[in-house]
Amino acid sequence: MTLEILTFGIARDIIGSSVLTVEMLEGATVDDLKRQILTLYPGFIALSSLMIAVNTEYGNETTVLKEGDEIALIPPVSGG
Amino acid sequence: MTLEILTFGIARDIIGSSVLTVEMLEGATVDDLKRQILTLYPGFIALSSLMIAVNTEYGNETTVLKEGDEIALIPPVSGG
Amino acid sequence: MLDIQLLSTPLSISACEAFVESPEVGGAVVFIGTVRNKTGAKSVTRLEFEAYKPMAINEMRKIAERALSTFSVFKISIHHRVGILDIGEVPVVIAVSAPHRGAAFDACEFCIDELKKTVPIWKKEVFEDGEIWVAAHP
Amino acid sequence: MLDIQLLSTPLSISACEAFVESPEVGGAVVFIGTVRNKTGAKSVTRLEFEAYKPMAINEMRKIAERALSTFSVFKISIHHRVGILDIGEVPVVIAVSAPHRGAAFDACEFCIDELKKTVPIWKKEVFEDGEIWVAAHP
Repeated sequence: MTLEILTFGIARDIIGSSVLTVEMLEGATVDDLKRQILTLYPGFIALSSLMIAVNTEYGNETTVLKEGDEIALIPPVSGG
Repeated sequence: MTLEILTFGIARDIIGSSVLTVEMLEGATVDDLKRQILTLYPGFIALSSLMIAVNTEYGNETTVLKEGDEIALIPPVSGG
Repeated sequence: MLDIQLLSTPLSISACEAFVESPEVGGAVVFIGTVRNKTGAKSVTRLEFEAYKPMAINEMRKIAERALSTFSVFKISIHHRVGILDIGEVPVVIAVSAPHRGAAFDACEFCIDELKKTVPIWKKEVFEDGEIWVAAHP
Repeated sequence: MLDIQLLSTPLSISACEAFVESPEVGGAVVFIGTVRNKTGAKSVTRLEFEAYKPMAINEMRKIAERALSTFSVFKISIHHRVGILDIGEVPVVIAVSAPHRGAAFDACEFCIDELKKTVPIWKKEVFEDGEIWVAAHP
Protein backbone atom coordinates (compact mmCIF):
# COMPACT_ATOMS: atom_id res chain seq x y z
CA MET A 1 0.00 0.00 0.00
CA THR A 2 1.05 3.61 -0.53
CA LEU A 3 1.15 5.90 2.52
CA GLU A 4 1.33 9.67 2.28
CA ILE A 5 3.04 11.08 5.32
CA LEU A 6 2.92 14.70 6.48
CA THR A 7 6.14 16.15 7.88
CA PHE A 8 6.69 19.12 10.19
CA GLY A 9 9.51 21.08 11.74
CA ILE A 10 12.86 19.38 11.64
CA ALA A 11 11.27 16.26 10.10
CA ARG A 12 10.42 18.29 7.01
CA ASP A 13 13.97 19.66 6.91
CA ILE A 14 15.48 16.16 7.15
CA ILE A 15 13.19 14.76 4.42
CA GLY A 16 13.28 17.90 2.29
CA SER A 17 9.55 17.85 1.57
CA SER A 18 6.30 18.42 3.45
CA VAL A 19 4.84 15.14 2.18
CA LEU A 20 6.65 11.82 2.00
CA THR A 21 5.29 8.87 0.03
CA VAL A 22 6.24 5.41 1.36
CA GLU A 23 5.38 1.94 0.11
CA MET A 24 4.58 -0.50 2.93
CA LEU A 25 3.14 -4.01 3.10
CA GLU A 26 -0.52 -4.37 4.13
CA GLY A 27 -0.79 -4.67 7.91
CA ALA A 28 2.28 -2.53 8.54
CA THR A 29 2.34 -0.89 11.96
CA VAL A 30 3.58 2.43 13.29
CA ASP A 31 6.69 0.60 14.45
CA ASP A 32 7.32 -0.76 10.94
CA LEU A 33 6.94 2.71 9.45
CA LYS A 34 9.32 4.20 12.00
CA ARG A 35 12.01 1.60 11.19
CA GLN A 36 11.61 2.28 7.50
CA ILE A 37 11.94 6.03 7.98
CA LEU A 38 15.03 5.63 10.19
CA THR A 39 16.56 3.45 7.45
CA LEU A 40 15.70 5.86 4.63
CA TYR A 41 16.65 9.00 6.62
CA PRO A 42 19.30 8.30 9.24
CA GLY A 43 19.12 11.98 10.26
CA PHE A 44 16.17 11.02 12.49
CA ILE A 45 18.44 8.90 14.70
CA ALA A 46 19.90 12.08 16.22
CA LEU A 47 16.49 13.43 17.34
CA SER A 48 15.32 13.30 20.96
CA SER A 49 12.21 11.41 19.84
CA LEU A 50 10.04 10.59 16.85
CA MET A 51 6.33 9.92 17.14
CA ILE A 52 3.84 8.98 14.45
CA ALA A 53 0.34 10.43 14.39
CA VAL A 54 -2.47 8.46 12.76
CA ASN A 55 -5.63 10.39 11.96
CA THR A 56 -4.55 13.24 14.27
CA GLU A 57 -3.93 10.98 17.29
CA TYR A 58 -0.60 9.72 18.59
CA GLY A 59 -0.18 6.13 17.37
CA ASN A 60 1.48 3.49 19.51
CA GLU A 61 3.98 0.95 18.20
CA THR A 62 1.33 -1.63 17.32
CA THR A 63 -1.18 0.69 15.63
CA VAL A 64 -1.91 -0.77 12.18
CA LEU A 65 -1.74 1.62 9.23
CA LYS A 66 -4.15 1.63 6.28
CA GLU A 67 -4.08 3.38 2.93
CA GLY A 68 -5.97 6.66 3.28
CA ASP A 69 -4.97 7.20 6.92
CA GLU A 70 -3.74 10.71 7.66
CA ILE A 71 -0.24 9.94 8.90
CA ALA A 72 2.23 12.51 10.23
CA LEU A 73 5.78 12.47 11.56
CA ILE A 74 5.94 14.24 14.92
CA PRO A 75 9.49 15.25 15.86
CA PRO A 76 10.05 16.64 19.40
CA VAL A 77 7.42 19.32 20.04
CA SER A 78 8.34 22.78 21.33
CA GLY A 79 5.16 24.84 21.54
CA GLY A 80 4.32 27.32 24.28
CA MET B 1 -0.66 60.12 77.65
CA THR B 2 -3.43 60.45 75.10
CA LEU B 3 -3.49 58.02 72.18
CA GLU B 4 -5.55 58.57 69.07
CA ILE B 5 -6.46 55.28 67.48
CA LEU B 6 -7.69 54.74 63.93
CA THR B 7 -10.38 52.12 63.42
CA PHE B 8 -11.39 50.20 60.30
CA GLY B 9 -13.99 47.69 59.17
CA ILE B 10 -15.83 45.94 61.96
CA ALA B 11 -13.63 47.70 64.54
CA ARG B 12 -15.13 51.03 63.49
CA ASP B 13 -18.63 49.52 63.68
CA ILE B 14 -18.01 48.20 67.22
CA ILE B 15 -16.57 51.50 68.44
CA GLY B 16 -18.97 53.65 66.45
CA SER B 17 -16.29 56.09 65.33
CA SER B 18 -13.31 56.13 62.99
CA VAL B 19 -11.06 57.58 65.69
CA LEU B 20 -10.91 56.46 69.32
CA THR B 21 -9.13 58.48 72.00
CA VAL B 22 -7.69 56.49 74.90
CA GLU B 23 -5.79 57.60 78.01
CA MET B 24 -2.90 55.28 78.88
CA LEU B 25 0.02 55.42 81.30
CA GLU B 26 3.46 56.30 79.89
CA GLY B 27 5.27 53.13 78.80
CA ALA B 28 2.06 51.30 77.90
CA THR B 29 2.51 48.50 75.39
CA VAL B 30 0.41 47.13 72.55
CA ASP B 31 -0.69 44.40 74.94
CA ASP B 32 -1.87 46.97 77.51
CA LEU B 33 -3.84 48.83 74.85
CA LYS B 34 -5.46 45.64 73.62
CA ARG B 35 -6.62 44.74 77.16
CA GLN B 36 -8.05 48.21 77.64
CA ILE B 37 -9.96 48.04 74.36
CA LEU B 38 -11.34 44.57 75.15
CA THR B 39 -12.51 45.95 78.54
CA LEU B 40 -14.08 49.07 77.03
CA TYR B 41 -15.60 47.26 74.02
CA PRO B 42 -16.36 43.61 74.78
CA GLY B 43 -17.64 43.23 71.19
CA PHE B 44 -14.00 42.63 70.17
CA ILE B 45 -13.90 39.37 72.13
CA ALA B 46 -16.05 37.70 69.46
CA LEU B 47 -13.62 38.56 66.61
CA SER B 48 -11.25 36.00 65.09
CA SER B 49 -8.31 38.26 65.90
CA LEU B 50 -7.34 41.81 66.77
CA MET B 51 -3.99 43.31 65.85
CA ILE B 52 -2.58 46.74 66.61
CA ALA B 53 -0.58 48.68 64.04
CA VAL B 54 1.98 51.24 65.21
CA ASN B 55 3.22 53.70 62.59
CA THR B 56 1.84 51.48 59.79
CA GLU B 57 3.62 48.32 60.97
CA TYR B 58 2.10 45.42 62.91
CA GLY B 59 3.07 45.86 66.58
CA ASN B 60 3.89 42.90 68.77
CA GLU B 61 2.67 42.53 72.36
CA THR B 62 5.71 44.30 73.88
CA THR B 63 5.88 47.25 71.46
CA VAL B 64 5.86 50.42 73.59
CA LEU B 65 3.43 53.16 72.55
CA LYS B 66 4.18 56.89 72.61
CA GLU B 67 1.99 59.95 72.22
CA GLY B 68 2.02 60.95 68.55
CA ASP B 69 2.34 57.37 67.27
CA GLU B 70 -0.05 56.52 64.46
CA ILE B 71 -1.96 53.66 66.04
CA ALA B 72 -4.66 51.58 64.33
CA LEU B 73 -6.91 48.68 65.27
CA ILE B 74 -6.63 45.90 62.68
CA PRO B 75 -9.55 43.47 62.87
CA PRO B 76 -9.34 40.28 60.73
CA VAL B 77 -8.36 41.33 57.20
CA SER B 78 -10.27 40.16 54.13
CA GLY B 79 -8.69 41.76 51.08
CA GLY B 80 -8.19 40.10 47.73
CA MET C 1 10.97 45.76 40.05
CA LEU C 2 7.69 46.43 41.78
CA ASP C 3 4.47 48.25 40.94
CA ILE C 4 2.21 48.42 44.01
CA GLN C 5 -1.01 50.39 43.82
CA LEU C 6 -4.19 50.88 45.84
CA LEU C 7 -6.83 52.43 43.61
CA SER C 8 -10.41 53.64 43.92
CA THR C 9 -11.01 53.32 40.18
CA PRO C 10 -11.51 50.13 38.11
CA LEU C 11 -8.29 48.12 37.81
CA SER C 12 -6.56 47.70 34.47
CA ILE C 13 -5.47 44.08 34.09
CA SER C 14 -3.47 45.00 31.00
CA ALA C 15 -1.56 47.70 32.91
CA CYS C 16 -0.34 45.05 35.38
CA GLU C 17 0.57 42.71 32.52
CA ALA C 18 2.38 45.48 30.63
CA PHE C 19 4.43 46.33 33.71
CA VAL C 20 5.78 42.80 34.14
CA GLU C 21 6.20 41.79 30.51
CA SER C 22 9.68 42.03 29.07
CA PRO C 23 11.72 40.35 26.33
CA GLU C 24 13.99 39.12 29.12
CA VAL C 25 11.34 36.82 30.59
CA GLY C 26 9.81 33.60 29.33
CA GLY C 27 6.37 34.35 30.62
CA ALA C 28 4.05 35.94 33.13
CA VAL C 29 1.40 34.61 35.48
CA VAL C 30 -1.55 36.79 36.41
CA PHE C 31 -4.12 36.33 39.16
CA ILE C 32 -7.39 38.20 38.68
CA GLY C 33 -9.80 38.28 41.62
CA THR C 34 -13.49 38.61 40.88
CA VAL C 35 -16.44 39.61 43.06
CA ARG C 36 -18.57 36.47 43.33
CA ASN C 37 -22.34 36.63 43.15
CA LYS C 38 -22.76 34.19 46.03
CA THR C 39 -21.34 33.38 49.44
CA GLY C 40 -22.54 29.90 50.24
CA ALA C 41 -26.24 30.03 49.38
CA LYS C 42 -26.64 33.80 49.85
CA SER C 43 -26.78 36.18 46.89
CA VAL C 44 -24.35 39.06 47.19
CA THR C 45 -25.58 42.46 45.99
CA ARG C 46 -22.24 44.28 46.08
CA LEU C 47 -18.95 44.44 47.99
CA GLU C 48 -17.37 47.32 49.83
CA PHE C 49 -13.60 47.33 50.23
CA GLU C 50 -11.93 49.58 52.75
CA ALA C 51 -8.20 49.89 53.41
CA TYR C 52 -5.83 51.42 55.92
CA LYS C 53 -4.10 52.90 52.93
CA PRO C 54 -0.48 53.67 53.88
CA MET C 55 -0.15 50.39 55.76
CA ALA C 56 -1.90 48.39 53.02
CA ILE C 57 0.61 49.70 50.48
CA ASN C 58 3.48 48.94 52.90
CA GLU C 59 2.27 45.39 53.44
CA MET C 60 1.69 44.73 49.75
CA ARG C 61 5.21 46.00 49.05
CA LYS C 62 6.67 43.72 51.76
CA ILE C 63 4.92 40.70 50.26
CA ALA C 64 6.24 41.54 46.80
CA GLU C 65 9.76 42.04 48.18
CA ARG C 66 9.59 38.67 49.95
CA ALA C 67 8.42 37.06 46.70
CA LEU C 68 11.32 38.69 44.82
CA SER C 69 13.84 37.39 47.33
CA THR C 70 12.26 33.91 47.66
CA PHE C 71 11.51 33.06 44.04
CA SER C 72 13.53 33.72 40.89
CA VAL C 73 11.13 36.27 39.50
CA PHE C 74 11.70 39.46 37.56
CA LYS C 75 8.85 41.93 38.08
CA ILE C 76 5.72 42.02 40.23
CA SER C 77 2.66 44.22 39.89
CA ILE C 78 -0.04 44.24 42.59
CA HIS C 79 -3.08 46.47 42.16
CA HIS C 80 -5.88 46.40 44.73
CA ARG C 81 -9.09 48.34 44.51
CA VAL C 82 -11.10 49.99 47.29
CA GLY C 83 -14.66 51.33 47.36
CA ILE C 84 -17.91 49.81 46.18
CA LEU C 85 -17.61 46.96 43.68
CA ASP C 86 -20.42 45.29 41.78
CA ILE C 87 -20.67 41.58 41.01
CA GLY C 88 -18.07 40.54 38.43
CA GLU C 89 -15.78 43.51 39.10
CA VAL C 90 -12.13 42.99 39.90
CA PRO C 91 -10.81 43.79 43.41
CA VAL C 92 -7.26 42.59 42.86
CA VAL C 93 -4.78 41.85 40.07
CA ILE C 94 -1.35 40.32 40.67
CA ALA C 95 1.05 39.85 37.75
CA VAL C 96 4.47 38.21 38.05
CA SER C 97 7.06 37.62 35.34
CA ALA C 98 10.00 35.26 35.54
CA PRO C 99 12.62 33.66 33.33
CA HIS C 100 11.06 30.28 34.20
CA ARG C 101 7.33 29.88 34.51
CA GLY C 102 7.34 27.64 37.62
CA ALA C 103 8.74 30.51 39.68
CA ALA C 104 6.11 32.89 38.29
CA PHE C 105 3.29 30.50 39.29
CA ASP C 106 4.75 29.99 42.78
CA ALA C 107 5.37 33.70 43.38
CA CYS C 108 1.95 34.78 42.11
CA GLU C 109 0.17 32.27 44.36
CA PHE C 110 2.39 33.29 47.30
CA CYS C 111 1.46 36.96 46.80
CA ILE C 112 -2.31 36.42 46.76
CA ASP C 113 -2.15 33.96 49.69
CA GLU C 114 -0.12 36.41 51.80
CA LEU C 115 -2.17 39.42 50.71
CA LYS C 116 -5.28 37.75 52.09
CA LYS C 117 -3.50 37.10 55.41
CA THR C 118 -1.70 40.34 56.21
CA VAL C 119 -2.76 43.34 54.12
CA PRO C 120 -5.10 45.66 56.08
CA ILE C 121 -8.00 45.67 53.65
CA TRP C 122 -11.53 44.78 54.71
CA LYS C 123 -14.37 43.49 52.60
CA LYS C 124 -18.01 43.95 53.51
CA GLU C 125 -20.48 41.70 51.70
CA VAL C 126 -23.85 43.34 51.20
CA PHE C 127 -26.89 41.08 50.80
CA GLU C 128 -30.53 41.99 50.17
CA ASP C 129 -31.25 41.54 53.86
CA GLY C 130 -28.06 42.61 55.59
CA GLU C 131 -24.30 42.82 55.44
CA ILE C 132 -21.23 41.25 57.03
CA TRP C 133 -17.55 42.05 57.37
CA VAL C 134 -15.95 38.99 55.79
CA ALA C 135 -13.80 36.81 58.09
CA ALA C 136 -14.40 39.03 61.11
CA HIS C 137 -15.84 36.23 63.23
CA PRO C 138 -14.61 32.64 63.59
CA MET D 1 -16.43 25.23 29.14
CA LEU D 2 -13.52 25.41 26.77
CA ASP D 3 -12.21 27.91 24.25
CA ILE D 4 -9.35 26.39 22.23
CA GLN D 5 -7.84 28.34 19.37
CA LEU D 6 -4.82 28.20 17.08
CA LEU D 7 -4.35 31.58 15.46
CA SER D 8 -2.01 33.19 12.95
CA THR D 9 -2.82 36.70 14.22
CA PRO D 10 -1.63 38.37 17.47
CA LEU D 11 -3.31 36.84 20.52
CA SER D 12 -5.74 38.83 22.63
CA ILE D 13 -4.97 38.23 26.30
CA SER D 14 -8.16 40.03 27.28
CA ALA D 15 -10.25 37.75 25.04
CA CYS D 16 -8.98 34.73 27.00
CA GLU D 17 -9.65 36.49 30.30
CA ALA D 18 -13.13 37.56 29.20
CA PHE D 19 -13.99 33.97 28.23
CA VAL D 20 -13.18 32.55 31.67
CA GLU D 21 -14.39 35.38 33.89
CA SER D 22 -17.76 34.95 35.49
CA PRO D 23 -19.60 36.15 38.60
CA GLU D 24 -19.72 32.48 39.63
CA VAL D 25 -15.95 32.25 40.12
CA GLY D 26 -13.66 33.72 42.71
CA GLY D 27 -10.84 34.38 40.35
CA ALA D 28 -8.84 33.51 37.28
CA VAL D 29 -5.22 32.62 36.66
CA VAL D 30 -3.62 33.49 33.35
CA PHE D 31 -0.33 32.32 31.87
CA ILE D 32 1.15 34.54 29.16
CA GLY D 33 4.12 33.18 27.23
CA THR D 34 6.59 35.66 25.77
CA VAL D 35 9.24 35.33 23.08
CA ARG D 36 12.54 35.77 24.91
CA ASN D 37 15.37 37.78 23.38
CA LYS D 38 17.99 35.23 24.39
CA THR D 39 18.56 31.49 24.53
CA GLY D 40 21.52 31.00 26.80
CA ALA D 41 24.03 33.58 25.58
CA LYS D 42 22.68 33.79 22.01
CA SER D 43 20.49 36.69 20.86
CA VAL D 44 17.29 35.56 19.21
CA THR D 45 16.13 37.59 16.19
CA ARG D 46 12.67 36.08 15.85
CA LEU D 47 10.72 32.84 16.32
CA GLU D 48 8.77 30.80 13.83
CA PHE D 49 5.97 28.59 15.12
CA GLU D 50 4.52 25.85 13.00
CA ALA D 51 1.69 23.48 13.93
CA TYR D 52 0.03 20.34 12.70
CA LYS D 53 -3.19 22.24 13.04
CA PRO D 54 -6.05 19.72 13.44
CA MET D 55 -3.99 17.58 15.78
CA ALA D 56 -2.68 20.58 17.75
CA ILE D 57 -6.26 21.69 18.39
CA ASN D 58 -7.22 18.10 19.36
CA GLU D 59 -4.33 17.83 21.79
CA MET D 60 -4.97 21.26 23.35
CA ARG D 61 -8.61 20.27 23.81
CA LYS D 62 -7.62 16.97 25.45
CA ILE D 63 -5.34 18.77 27.88
CA ALA D 64 -8.09 21.23 28.79
CA GLU D 65 -10.57 18.35 29.24
CA ARG D 66 -8.12 16.55 31.52
CA ALA D 67 -7.66 19.75 33.53
CA LEU D 68 -11.45 20.15 33.83
CA SER D 69 -11.84 16.59 35.10
CA THR D 70 -8.78 16.68 37.40
CA PHE D 71 -9.16 20.10 39.05
CA SER D 72 -12.25 21.91 40.26
CA VAL D 73 -12.14 24.57 37.60
CA PHE D 74 -14.88 26.33 35.69
CA LYS D 75 -13.65 27.53 32.31
CA ILE D 76 -10.42 27.22 30.34
CA SER D 77 -9.23 29.26 27.39
CA ILE D 78 -6.08 28.24 25.46
CA HIS D 79 -4.95 30.34 22.51
CA HIS D 80 -1.73 29.48 20.67
CA ARG D 81 -0.23 31.45 17.85
CA VAL D 82 1.59 30.21 14.74
CA GLY D 83 3.75 32.04 12.20
CA ILE D 84 6.60 34.48 12.66
CA LEU D 85 6.82 36.17 16.08
CA ASP D 86 9.11 39.01 17.08
CA ILE D 87 10.83 39.39 20.44
CA GLY D 88 8.31 40.24 23.16
CA GLU D 89 5.32 38.88 21.24
CA VAL D 90 3.01 36.32 22.83
CA PRO D 91 2.93 32.75 21.48
CA VAL D 92 0.50 31.35 24.05
CA VAL D 93 -2.15 32.47 26.55
CA ILE D 94 -3.87 30.10 28.97
CA ALA D 95 -6.63 31.40 31.24
CA VAL D 96 -8.41 29.29 33.87
CA SER D 97 -11.18 30.31 36.25
CA ALA D 98 -12.26 28.43 39.35
CA PRO D 99 -14.38 28.90 42.44
CA HIS D 100 -11.17 28.51 44.49
CA ARG D 101 -7.92 30.02 43.32
CA GLY D 102 -5.67 27.08 44.24
CA ALA D 103 -7.38 24.92 41.61
CA ALA D 104 -7.01 27.68 39.01
CA PHE D 105 -3.25 27.93 39.68
CA ASP D 106 -2.81 24.15 39.53
CA ALA D 107 -4.89 23.72 36.38
CA CYS D 108 -3.21 26.63 34.55
CA GLU D 109 0.27 25.27 35.31
CA PHE D 110 -0.85 21.75 34.31
CA CYS D 111 -2.11 23.05 30.95
CA ILE D 112 1.11 24.86 30.00
CA ASP D 113 3.30 21.98 31.22
CA GLU D 114 1.31 19.43 29.19
CA LEU D 115 1.03 21.71 26.17
CA LYS D 116 4.82 21.85 25.97
CA LYS D 117 5.01 18.04 26.13
CA THR D 118 2.30 16.82 23.76
CA VAL D 119 0.88 19.48 21.42
CA PRO D 120 2.34 19.18 17.89
CA ILE D 121 3.68 22.71 17.58
CA TRP D 122 7.30 23.42 16.66
CA LYS D 123 9.36 26.48 17.39
CA LYS D 124 12.34 27.54 15.31
CA GLU D 125 14.68 30.06 16.90
CA VAL D 126 16.33 32.33 14.38
CA PHE D 127 19.67 33.92 15.33
CA GLU D 128 21.84 36.34 13.36
CA ASP D 129 24.05 33.44 12.27
CA GLY D 130 21.68 30.51 11.97
CA GLU D 131 18.55 28.82 13.29
CA ILE D 132 17.51 25.76 15.28
CA TRP D 133 14.38 23.75 15.87
CA VAL D 134 14.01 23.99 19.65
CA ALA D 135 14.26 20.70 21.60
CA ALA D 136 14.79 18.63 18.44
CA HIS D 137 18.09 17.19 19.61
CA PRO D 138 19.02 15.86 23.06
